[in-house]
Amino acid sequence: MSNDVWSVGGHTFGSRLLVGTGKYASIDQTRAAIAASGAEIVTVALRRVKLDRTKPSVLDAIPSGCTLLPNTAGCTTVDDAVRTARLSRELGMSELVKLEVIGDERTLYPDNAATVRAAEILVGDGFTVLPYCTADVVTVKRLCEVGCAAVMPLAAPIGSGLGILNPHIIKLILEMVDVPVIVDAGVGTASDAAVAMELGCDAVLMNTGIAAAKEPVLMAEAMREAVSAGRKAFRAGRMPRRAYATASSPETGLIGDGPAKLPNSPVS
Amino acid sequence: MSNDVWSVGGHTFGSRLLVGTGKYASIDQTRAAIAASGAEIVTVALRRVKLDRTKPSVLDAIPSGCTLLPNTAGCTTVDDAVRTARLSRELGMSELVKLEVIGDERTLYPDNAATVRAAEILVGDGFTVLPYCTADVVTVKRLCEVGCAAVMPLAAPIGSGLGILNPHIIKLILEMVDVPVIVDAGVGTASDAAVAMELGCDAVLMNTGIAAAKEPVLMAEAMREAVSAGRKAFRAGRMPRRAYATASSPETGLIGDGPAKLPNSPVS
Amino acid sequence: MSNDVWSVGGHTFGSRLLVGTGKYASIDQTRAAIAASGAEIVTVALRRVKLDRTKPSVLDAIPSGCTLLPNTAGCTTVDDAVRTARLSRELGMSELVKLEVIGDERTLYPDNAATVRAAEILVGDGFTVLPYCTADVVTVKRLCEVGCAAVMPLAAPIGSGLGILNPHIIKLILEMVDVPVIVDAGVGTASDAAVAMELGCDAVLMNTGIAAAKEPVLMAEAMREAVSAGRKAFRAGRMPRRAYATASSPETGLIGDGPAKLPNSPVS
Amino acid sequence: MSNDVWSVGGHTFGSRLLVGTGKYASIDQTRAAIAASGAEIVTVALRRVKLDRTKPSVLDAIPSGCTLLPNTAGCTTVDDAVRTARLSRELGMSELVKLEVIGDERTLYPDNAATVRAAEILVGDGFTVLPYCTADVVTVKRLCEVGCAAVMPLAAPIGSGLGILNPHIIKLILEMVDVPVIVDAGVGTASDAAVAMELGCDAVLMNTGIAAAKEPVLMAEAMREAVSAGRKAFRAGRMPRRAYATASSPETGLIGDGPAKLPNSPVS
Amino acid sequence: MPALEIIVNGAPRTVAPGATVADLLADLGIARGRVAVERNGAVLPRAEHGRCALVAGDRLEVVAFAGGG
Amino acid sequence: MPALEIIVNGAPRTVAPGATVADLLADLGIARGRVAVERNGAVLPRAEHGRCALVAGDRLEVVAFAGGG
Amino acid sequence: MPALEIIVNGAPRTVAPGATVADLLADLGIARGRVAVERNGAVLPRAEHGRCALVAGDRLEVVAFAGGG
Amino acid sequence: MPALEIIVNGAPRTVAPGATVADLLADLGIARGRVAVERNGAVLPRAEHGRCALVAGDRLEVVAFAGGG
Repeated sequence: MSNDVWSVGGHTFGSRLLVGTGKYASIDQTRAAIAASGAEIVTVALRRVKLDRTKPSVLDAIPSGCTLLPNTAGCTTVDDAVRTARLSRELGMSELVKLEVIGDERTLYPDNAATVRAAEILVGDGFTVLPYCTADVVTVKRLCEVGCAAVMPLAAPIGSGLGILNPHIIKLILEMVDVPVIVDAGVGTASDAAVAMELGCDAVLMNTGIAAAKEPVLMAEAMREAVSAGRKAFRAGRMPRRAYATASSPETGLIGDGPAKLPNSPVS
Repeated sequence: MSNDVWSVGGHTFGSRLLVGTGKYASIDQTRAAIAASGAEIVTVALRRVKLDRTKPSVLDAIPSGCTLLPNTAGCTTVDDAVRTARLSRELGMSELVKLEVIGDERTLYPDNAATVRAAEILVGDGFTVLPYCTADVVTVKRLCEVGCAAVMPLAAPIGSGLGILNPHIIKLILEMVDVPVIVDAGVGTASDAAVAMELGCDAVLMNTGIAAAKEPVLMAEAMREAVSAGRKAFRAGRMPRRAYATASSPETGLIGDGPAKLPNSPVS
Repeated sequence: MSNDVWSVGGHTFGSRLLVGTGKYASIDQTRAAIAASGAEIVTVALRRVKLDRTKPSVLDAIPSGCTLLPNTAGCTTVDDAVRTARLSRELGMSELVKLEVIGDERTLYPDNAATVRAAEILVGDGFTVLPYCTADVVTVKRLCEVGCAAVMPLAAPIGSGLGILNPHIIKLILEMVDVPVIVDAGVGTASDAAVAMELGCDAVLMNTGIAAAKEPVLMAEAMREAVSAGRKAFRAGRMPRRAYATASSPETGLIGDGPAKLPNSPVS
Repeated sequence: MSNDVWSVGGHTFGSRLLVGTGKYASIDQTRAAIAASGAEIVTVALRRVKLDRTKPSVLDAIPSGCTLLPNTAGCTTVDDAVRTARLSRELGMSELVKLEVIGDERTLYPDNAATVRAAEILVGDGFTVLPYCTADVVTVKRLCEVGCAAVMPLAAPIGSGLGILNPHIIKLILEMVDVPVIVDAGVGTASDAAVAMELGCDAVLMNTGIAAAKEPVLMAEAMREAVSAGRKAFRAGRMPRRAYATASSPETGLIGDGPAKLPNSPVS
Repeated sequence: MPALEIIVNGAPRTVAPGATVADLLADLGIARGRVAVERNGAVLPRAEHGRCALVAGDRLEVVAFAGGG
Repeated sequence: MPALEIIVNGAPRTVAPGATVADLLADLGIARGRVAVERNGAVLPRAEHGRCALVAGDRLEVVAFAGGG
Repeated sequence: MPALEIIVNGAPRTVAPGATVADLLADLGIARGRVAVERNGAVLPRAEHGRCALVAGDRLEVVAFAGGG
Repeated sequence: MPALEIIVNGAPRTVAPGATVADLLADLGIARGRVAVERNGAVLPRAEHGRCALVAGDRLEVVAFAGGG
């Protein structure tokens, strides 16, 4: 079990939970939640520095061993996303980028077509691109064709907590691509994360599901365990579903007057 | 967190996963799976000894610290269930019993009315009764009235692995009773267990979900983590579900020519 | 198609929608909704006459061809239910009774055990008993054993509109009994009624789903069509579910330069 | 009610069920199923004539009042789709086209980006374009921007019969666009169609759901009723969902010794 | 002869000696066609309403159909 | 004058010099009412079938409606 | 004195006159630590196995724990 | 020589003639370790901050990491 690792862009990870750093009440809470999550990849955003005052950097909240995954969140054009990615690389000294090109404000749905174009540019530019996209088989194919290192289909709208709204399409995507599939967005509670992993996803990325819980640090721990549990359940191979009950043991040997008439213990 | 314990019949437990001992390939596998599950309560059945040969006892598979929970599985009458419980007490030196009175062979659904009568007799007899029942609010009320120490509604037919078929009714039961609610039967994979705990159940009992996985020991570990994850998620208080996306950070500070036009990083 | 009828207690019906008469804004609305529903069986309750004033009777709302199905709604004991049924028979000149023995106030869940006892008495008394019960296979078996003419498992709590919360158990019941299975309670909208019929139920009984709609008469019409649609879909035998898409026509004959390279029209 | 019509591209329709003509056993069955469906819009494909023999045309199966909706099924490039649409217009004497540009063979998922480009060309060419697309809010926005007369998001893969896999996203789309939303592909049985209409869709298009039923003509009738039922339920405004039961009538007036102790008839 | 005390639908009521159930219903202004009567726990068939004389302490239920589901 | 080589629905075919599209369709036994013709990538309106003389190398698509969804 | 006929776990068995439950278990090769015994429908506590003499017609259940859920 | 007008993070700003990007950051009190700079649409590598003299009309973006998901 100790060697159930996964890789993206030449990096290898033991944890299959990626976490964001937005929406926390404080840097301290961010730090505690990341630590509790056990995440080895942590997303950050890029924004203009406030020119007038200094405040603690989000980087202070991230354990030293973690891999930074800068995003292009908020970008709505190919150009903005590419420029943002390049600035992030300059800042983070790493070629990893979570590519987001948003196409709709209310749902924060990606503009898949623009995302494919931006991905192509960034891959050409040497980036390891992890694109946020809808769970659309054709978009996912295109993203792979242009050289993305993983695909990150959304499970539900960003920050909605609605869970895996369409598990079937996630399964179709898993059967179709060779790169890691990371469910990104929509996970609201631990069982959602477990479901994603049981489908066979390589990892799960979340932020609001942890940060907007009443107790984020405890939820981070829950998510860590849920991702691990779901992964192990996937590897262990779940029992087949059956329409009827099935008793467990030989159906003899119960107490009773004549020939044993009761089955042995049916199991729960 | 270390003190998130629960109690039944005067016993206190840290683990919220109860496991059965049926359907394993061997005593060694049983032992390894129980150990991996971290369970502190382990169910066993009672049956006539084979008079002709000795074989290893299921007890050899159960870690010494565990609490035995004998069941009356396979019994179909009040009388058989009561006699079986009494024999189990004689064997196990404990007053705990998982009461099952089966009313239908194909679904292994309990006979709720007979279960209530048997429970009443056994409570009068000094037993700590944990009855298997359907998720029926009236039956659950009756079981509490006659003094059961917990209620164990089924999530789906025994051995079916169909998961929590009706979460709503489990919630109604949780709001209604003061004793622990233990989901018994139907859990097929890790996320099912997490869902049960997120609903607010006190514990989950399973057997086939572990024993009939392709790799039972790995699944036992998955279940241990899933129960813990679901419990922590319940305690942490999940984020509210939202129909639309919600960006995370102040919607200013993005790169761009004029007034910042892009929101900061919406979180996943 | 014209002869897709069903029978209960020696009566034969073409409509598979049974409707209640409670909760309407007026007798006129009740009348219009019943007419629009096409129902041939209409439930009524029994209560003490107000001694001080006369008001229009619910009977004025019921088309003359309809069969009255008095209920014992609100009764919480075997005795009350039996007395109510007998008074209803005296009033209605019919042996039909919808038996309800309520066991929990908040959920209006039936007391299944008391329902079985009351059913036994009423059957012995010559009634045609249609009992409201939970979707519990053992209770349903007992109700059949004591001679009920149909069983009426709830789909969700009375007046909740939550739909068919556990279709699997309804299917198990259908496979198990010979009398008509009528889903009673919980239907909130047209598709819920269609789902019940597609499972193979013989009929659906509803009241709040129609009466609490914004436009009850239009909803009554919707329910009539939905029950009919669901029944026809059940009889027609739905297509098998498939994980992948399937094109419809021969995969040749598309325009293009060389050998036809496109499939003919895949169908939606 | 008689005036609950809808319009697309200047045509007005009473029926909200659109049907395909593929996969039937015979022209006679096609004709009977279309008639039973009550559809006023019927899709057809375009393919090369067989040069060696004459066979009955699919057009013989289509009632004279129906509007033909030629599709570009099977096309995988913008160019093929545009050429196919133009040939269809020449054949059908109508500007309507169901635009499909397929991007993946196994799932028959559309290439949304290519679909947008083809739609733009065809709209410029005077077509009334009804594009098949994924349920992706951004694609749908683009299709509206280039002038499509409706959008036709898939509910599940073509020919899969899996039903409305993600109702939430259909609702988001409905809130977002002004043109008709027609669910296309995935409907497997009557309740699926009703669900689509209850969400607020303007119409439903299906083919395999009818043609691959055991009795297609009966299923066509079921679908006609289900679409109508779902539409009426949407217009009627369904009752609110409630977690608990709600009794219907004044809670007084039951028989009993003292003050009336039982509620009047709770309704189902 | 004193008036009789009886219970009708859970409330005390006084009727004249010798009054029948039919008399009571008439008194109450109730059309007999649409009510049923239970006397001391047993249904009193309509045909006997005119014959059945009330007795002190009788417990009557007079019921009709109402809207319900 | 030699016969012309053209492509019809992806397959090579020979037609007489001077033959029109209408001639070809007649040759093929195809009722013109229910087919549409594309010539070298552009729709050839029905009205022109009789006027349009085929040229060597022409690529024709002759199509009709078929069952589809 | 003749042997006694008893029923053990649903099957007939013969034991010597005067034999106790403990004797029977020893005969059957069963370690007493892990079985419980019911005699004629009532549990026979372990402490009494050595004292309880079997009687013709006794119905015994000799049970142990087994795997179950 | 007059001061230069430039745009920093979308807002106009004046810097002294000859000032470099490093000078500007120092002026703004920004630790160079945690920011990146884009000049006229292209990233300006950190190594060049001290060498790159600002020119009138320059558009700079000075950015840092922030919490995000």
